[in-house]
Amino acid sequence: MPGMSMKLVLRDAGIGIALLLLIVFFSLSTEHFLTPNNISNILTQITINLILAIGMTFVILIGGIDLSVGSMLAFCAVVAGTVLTIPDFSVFQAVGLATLAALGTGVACGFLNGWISAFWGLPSFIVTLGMLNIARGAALQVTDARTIYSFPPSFNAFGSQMVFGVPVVFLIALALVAVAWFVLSKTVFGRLLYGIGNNEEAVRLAGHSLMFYKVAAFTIAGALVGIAAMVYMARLNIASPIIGIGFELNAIAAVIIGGTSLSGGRGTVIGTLLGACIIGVLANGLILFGLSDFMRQMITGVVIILAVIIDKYRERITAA
Amino acid sequence: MPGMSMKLVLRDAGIGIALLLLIVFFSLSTEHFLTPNNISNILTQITINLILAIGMTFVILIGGIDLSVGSMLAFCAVVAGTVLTIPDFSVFQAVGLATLAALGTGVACGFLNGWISAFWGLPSFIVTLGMLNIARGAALQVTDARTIYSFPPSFNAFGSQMVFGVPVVFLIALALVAVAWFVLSKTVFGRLLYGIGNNEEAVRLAGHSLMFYKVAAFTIAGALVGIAAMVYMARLNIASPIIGIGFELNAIAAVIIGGTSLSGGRGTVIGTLLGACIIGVLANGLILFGLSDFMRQMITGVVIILAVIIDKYRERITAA
Amino acid sequence: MTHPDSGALHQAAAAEATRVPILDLHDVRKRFGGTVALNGVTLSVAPGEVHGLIGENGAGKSTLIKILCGIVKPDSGAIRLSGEAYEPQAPRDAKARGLQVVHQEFNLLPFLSVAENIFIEHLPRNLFGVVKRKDMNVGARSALDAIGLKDIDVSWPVERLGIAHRQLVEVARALMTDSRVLILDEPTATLTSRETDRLFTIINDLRSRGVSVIFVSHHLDEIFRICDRVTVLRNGETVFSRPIGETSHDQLVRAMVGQQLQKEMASEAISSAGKETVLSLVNFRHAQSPHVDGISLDLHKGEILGIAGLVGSGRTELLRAIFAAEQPLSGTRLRNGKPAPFRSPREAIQAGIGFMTEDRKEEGLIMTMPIAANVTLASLSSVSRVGLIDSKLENAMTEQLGADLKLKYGGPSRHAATLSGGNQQKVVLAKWLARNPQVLLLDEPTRGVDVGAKAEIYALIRRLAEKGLALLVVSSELPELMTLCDRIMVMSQHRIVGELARADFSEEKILTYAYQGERRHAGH
Amino acid sequence: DKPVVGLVMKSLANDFFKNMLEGAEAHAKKRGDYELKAIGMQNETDFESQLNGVENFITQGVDAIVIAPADSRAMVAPLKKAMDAGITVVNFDVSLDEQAKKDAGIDLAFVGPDNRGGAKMVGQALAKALGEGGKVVILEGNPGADNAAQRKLGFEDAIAAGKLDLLDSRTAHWETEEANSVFSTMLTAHPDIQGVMAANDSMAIGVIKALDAAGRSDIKVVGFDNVSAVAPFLKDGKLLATVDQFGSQMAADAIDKALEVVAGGPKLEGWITTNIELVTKDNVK
Ligand SMILES: Nc1ncnc2c1ncn2[C@@H]1O[C@H](COP(=O)(O)OP(=O)(O)OP(=O)(O)O)[C@@H](O)[C@H]1O
Ligand SMILES: Nc1ncnc2c1ncn2[C@@H]1O[C@H](COP(=O)(O)OP(=O)(O)OP(=O)(O)O)[C@@H](O)[C@H]1O
Ligand SMILES: [Mg+2]
Ligand SMILES: [Mg+2]
Repeated sequence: MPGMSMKLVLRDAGIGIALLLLIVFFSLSTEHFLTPNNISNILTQITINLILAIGMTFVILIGGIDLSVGSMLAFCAVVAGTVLTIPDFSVFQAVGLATLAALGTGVACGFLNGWISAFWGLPSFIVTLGMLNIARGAALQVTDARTIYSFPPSFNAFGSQMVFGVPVVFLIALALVAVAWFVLSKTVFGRLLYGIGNNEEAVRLAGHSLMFYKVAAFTIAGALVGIAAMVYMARLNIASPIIGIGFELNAIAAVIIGGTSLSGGRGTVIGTLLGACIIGVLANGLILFGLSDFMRQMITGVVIILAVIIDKYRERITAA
Repeated sequence: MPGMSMKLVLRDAGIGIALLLLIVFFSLSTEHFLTPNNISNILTQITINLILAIGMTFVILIGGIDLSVGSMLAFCAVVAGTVLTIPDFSVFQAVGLATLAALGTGVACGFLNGWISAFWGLPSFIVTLGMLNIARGAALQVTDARTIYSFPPSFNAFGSQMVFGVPVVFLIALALVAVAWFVLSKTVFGRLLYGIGNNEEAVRLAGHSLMFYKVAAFTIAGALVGIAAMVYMARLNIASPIIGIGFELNAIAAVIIGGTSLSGGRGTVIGTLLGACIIGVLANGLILFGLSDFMRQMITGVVIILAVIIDKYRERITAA
Repeated sequence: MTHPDSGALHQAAAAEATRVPILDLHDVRKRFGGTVALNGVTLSVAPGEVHGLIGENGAGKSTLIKILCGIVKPDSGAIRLSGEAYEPQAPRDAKARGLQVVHQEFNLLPFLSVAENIFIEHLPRNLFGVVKRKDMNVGARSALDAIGLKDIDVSWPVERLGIAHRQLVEVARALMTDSRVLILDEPTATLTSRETDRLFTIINDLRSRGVSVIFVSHHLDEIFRICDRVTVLRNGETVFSRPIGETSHDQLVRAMVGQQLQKEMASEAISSAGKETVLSLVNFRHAQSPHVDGISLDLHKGEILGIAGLVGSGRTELLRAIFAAEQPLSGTRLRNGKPAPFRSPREAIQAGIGFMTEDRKEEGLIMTMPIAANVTLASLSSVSRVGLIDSKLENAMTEQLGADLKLKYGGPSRHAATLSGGNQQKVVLAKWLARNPQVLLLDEPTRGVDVGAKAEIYALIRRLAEKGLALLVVSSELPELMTLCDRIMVMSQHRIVGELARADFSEEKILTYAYQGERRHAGH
Repeated sequence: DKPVVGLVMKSLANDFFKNMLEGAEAHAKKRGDYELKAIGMQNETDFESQLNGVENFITQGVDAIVIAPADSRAMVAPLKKAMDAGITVVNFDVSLDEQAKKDAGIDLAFVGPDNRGGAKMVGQALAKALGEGGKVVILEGNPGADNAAQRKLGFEDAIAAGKLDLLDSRTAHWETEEANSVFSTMLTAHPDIQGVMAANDSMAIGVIKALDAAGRSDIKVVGFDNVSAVAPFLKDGKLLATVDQFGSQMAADAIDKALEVVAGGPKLEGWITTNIELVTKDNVK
């Protein structure tokens, strides 16, 4: 029985072991890695990818994929940025309306992604690839390729706020993880998302509307992009139409390193959190370790693969 | 009976209808689209993506994906470029050895992709994402981020050679399509690749080695990257470590627009050819059409989605 | 339809059995986590022997077979093949040593052609590795003809086939390669008697060529018809292994369940069918139907209406159309006398209809999710409050239905994939019972369910009918329909060709109707 | 009818080239005696689409091609093809590689700024503020990009001239967010950084935000490009200096030169340098 529970812990830990190994390695090999300052740096750096990856988890769980999150981030940001710089509002009004604008834009794009792929039965890969281009083009068009800047100082201050050395934006992301975990594991809605990822036909024949759940998953991903856009703006105080290029790959990587199956139906948002941490720790640690840019890129590739190998190895051991 | 055969034609034509619509539209709306010169331009422009997409078809058919082709292209190119600029060789020797070097590099990377994912049972998404970083880092490292150039003039001339107005490099790609079509649809090897994409477990239970076929698919994709790298070098007369960024998405898009299922087991390389043509015609036609860059990007997104919708619509009609 | 007489062969087999057994298992054990699947199986198969392997759902038959073909490794025990030690590491090893298997769950390649599926192990090739398509198609054609599957084209993708046809394609595939031992895991579960007869002809032929066959079935009459010897597993143990002539039906049942079975099935049922029509179809034409006039029928409250027919006669299509899993072409569907133009299964379910599909793997179960999640899939609103799942309630419901259906399982949180085939089937049934429907459509409801559990399920269905549930039952097992139903309709070529009241039930009459449509069709 | 000028730029999704395009469009409207066709590329390293653009222009038979090459070597061959087709070609913004031009047997003038000189200029402004021995880091542009390489060389020139101490040099691929992350980490590793040289202003903004977050106001930052978003930072001293290349003027100048040749003027030769200017608190608009 103790062996049994040990196994269960190992199974849950999963990719956590790889993360732990990385942390131990960097703590021993670099001077500054485990300083409070650096930890809060890492947490800040993880935040945006983590928020995007939470939404991506919903989409991947139903067997879809969303390539458009990077472009949508830019689109949400420039729309919200435009609202935020309207001079007549008070800070409070401006930030409120900008948040609504970011969420609304994200929700609208996500809804379109979901609706088009569900209604026409198209692979979401292609639909969101289309949206990748559409949202980027739209972001460039509405701003005429210009960066929007000079947001209210208090908004910017919020972006670098700390609570006990933990960035507030990271706490927001963590809260979103908790909500997503709850929704996915405790609610009917979440149960059916898993079900669809596993066996769409069985769920349909049990009387559930696939359309609704598919559209919902993409819409949630869109809403999270909106939140990520606000965090981006608060942190960097700009909104540019060319931000977020390639962010989709990072978000997908976090989800998959975290153990969610790309074909859907299996995985947890806690895994996604760990996956995002691995990516963040790696990026930070390798710079502290002092590797050259090119070596760093190579090692990043190697470690990503090693992390999932460790996860697999753990699985083999616990299965035996 | 005539209705029946009509249906079959429609089914086979598939995405071809979307391509035809695009061609008709651009012919009517722009002046230069249907000129011999522009057609040979389009064919040249399609070539590299097409060659990469052929390899990608093999990988996607077995239910995998290869995100590393863009980075591998750069890596193959700089390795081959280094060989090509060794001064002591004759042109003939240099080009021969460079081709071997490009193929060898591609095959080695592709083999690694396949072997790691098959041996450890890892999702190829993650393994090739790792390789994306490794190959790019390696390309930058071996060249120290410098562009390699001044290849033999006759090699470069080959890159823009025409036969009856058709670029030779496109003919090479077309020959590769023919070979791939033959292999996939006529040989035991090809049928088993389809089989693995359909139901891996069933193929394993039928006594076949999954390992061999999976590794082979990725290795073929790698070899095609090597060929694409040579074409790239012949066309642009340089080999740079930063080429090919984002090429993987284009190659995957060509495959999927061409009707191959992202979950494997279904699709043809002829579809891939048509998918690559759609992407190429669209890029060329929209420029001729004179749209602003941002509008062009948005329209590209819309048309990609429309193309697959047309394909789906055709499927619904023929199914009825 | 003469059953092949195997008396002479029995003697030959008996003579051979004294020689070295071709396959010999000694005290094989296997556990999955906490579940003991095999707890000491000992089994010996002689050359040219047809060896029946029977046991309750979850007794360990499929696990034993997986061990034999190298998918699962045993924890302990010795296996000898032709006297030599045999430890297959992969399916390939088993094939190399001459073992062929038809698994209980399908292993086909849906988008490849029937011919390619049949030849998947050894696609005929020339020197350059090119598939000899003509040879392959001709070979596949004759393989299908041999098992009597004449009406399908070998170039069709398998996804177009119904479940029975798929089963036959699997059998045809296993027969492609010469083997020393052929293992068939419930091949007849989806077949009608016509196909079963053909399969038995083939088995007899193999036996006469010295091939050993291990045959798993829950139909004891089949065991008596075809087997030379029978082995009974109970809870993963061999409890009984005897020549067929030295045992009896009752003895086998006792050995399987460990007690005397009540004669539930034979008991004369009293119809509880009322007058009220709960579901009726008027000129209802399902998607594949070639007939403009479609199908008309009435289903009454508390009635159990059976639909018999040959494989491919369109029964599954009809049920799917009623349930709106696929849109019908034309015609009217009435629920309690009112038009019910459902657009999706959702609306059908809301109107009190349930539908248990024939293909549990593809349409019924979510294999990698917990059993409880599968049981409550169609009734999530009753185990949740404001969208939150009450897992206590959910587990209670699962345990309740599990007990009702005698489900053998590790616990509600185990994955459905860990269940034996028959127990999976029970989970699908439980999913619909959990909803308390007023009309239940059942497609092959006891596919792969053992005799004991079958009796339980029959009793349960009867009880439900008494409470007013109306059932439309499609089954390829005529005895099942005859035990269960108040009325049987016979389908052939997508139309209803005959109807029998309970008093007129007989296999002969049903089959006459079923074949009649076929002949008429052939005459065109 | 009017001569047609094909303008080939880099990514238009970028303030710098966007300004350049607008400058050119305004210029075309003002002069009114030529037709402007402009194309950009998808991203910085998308050499293909520039190549395709040049090929499309040759197909369309434009009179002149004015190009800011994505790669100083890759564009030589297609431009030779254009010249062989009788099209006037003017190279601006990034100079084509001398050796590559020689190998291809073409002679092409360059109209444009001195990236290396500009970087040295802004680097020296930083050196002056820090004094000898000041500890600095560089944030590089895309590895492999010609202007990134030039600017890095310019920074290194300034470091050598001002006897600064270079602690680390890393790429952030021209991007704000990446610069923010990379620089925060560099700051952890080297808390004693005194100055930062960013190869463009987008990265400088990321650096400034990282400094804000770390509460460090003692570190001086210089950038490059003078995008409008840095004006406030120049004013409040968070950005010490940047370099203006007058991009909006650059394309217009190059087009003028091209039209002169098309109209039968003499062939262009050598390096026709365009203005660059150091922008600081004192002269920011
Ligand atoms: N992968 C697995 N993990 C856990 N338990 C398993 C697994 N496979 C089988 N079992 C368990 O082993 C036991 C034997 O199952 P098996 O499939 O061999 O039964 P069976 O005799 O074929 O039954 P049926 O007649 O229903 O097909 C069952 O209790 C089943 O739940
Ligand atoms: N998509 C399809 N395309 C072509 N034919 C089909 C398709 N689906 C089903 N059929 C054919 O329609 C016929 C009726 O199938 P159906 O599954 O309803 O039969 P059934 O009586 O339930 O028999 P089974 O025992 O196979 O389930 C079969 O011959 C089947 O092959
Ligand atoms: Mg079984
Ligand atoms: Mg059926």
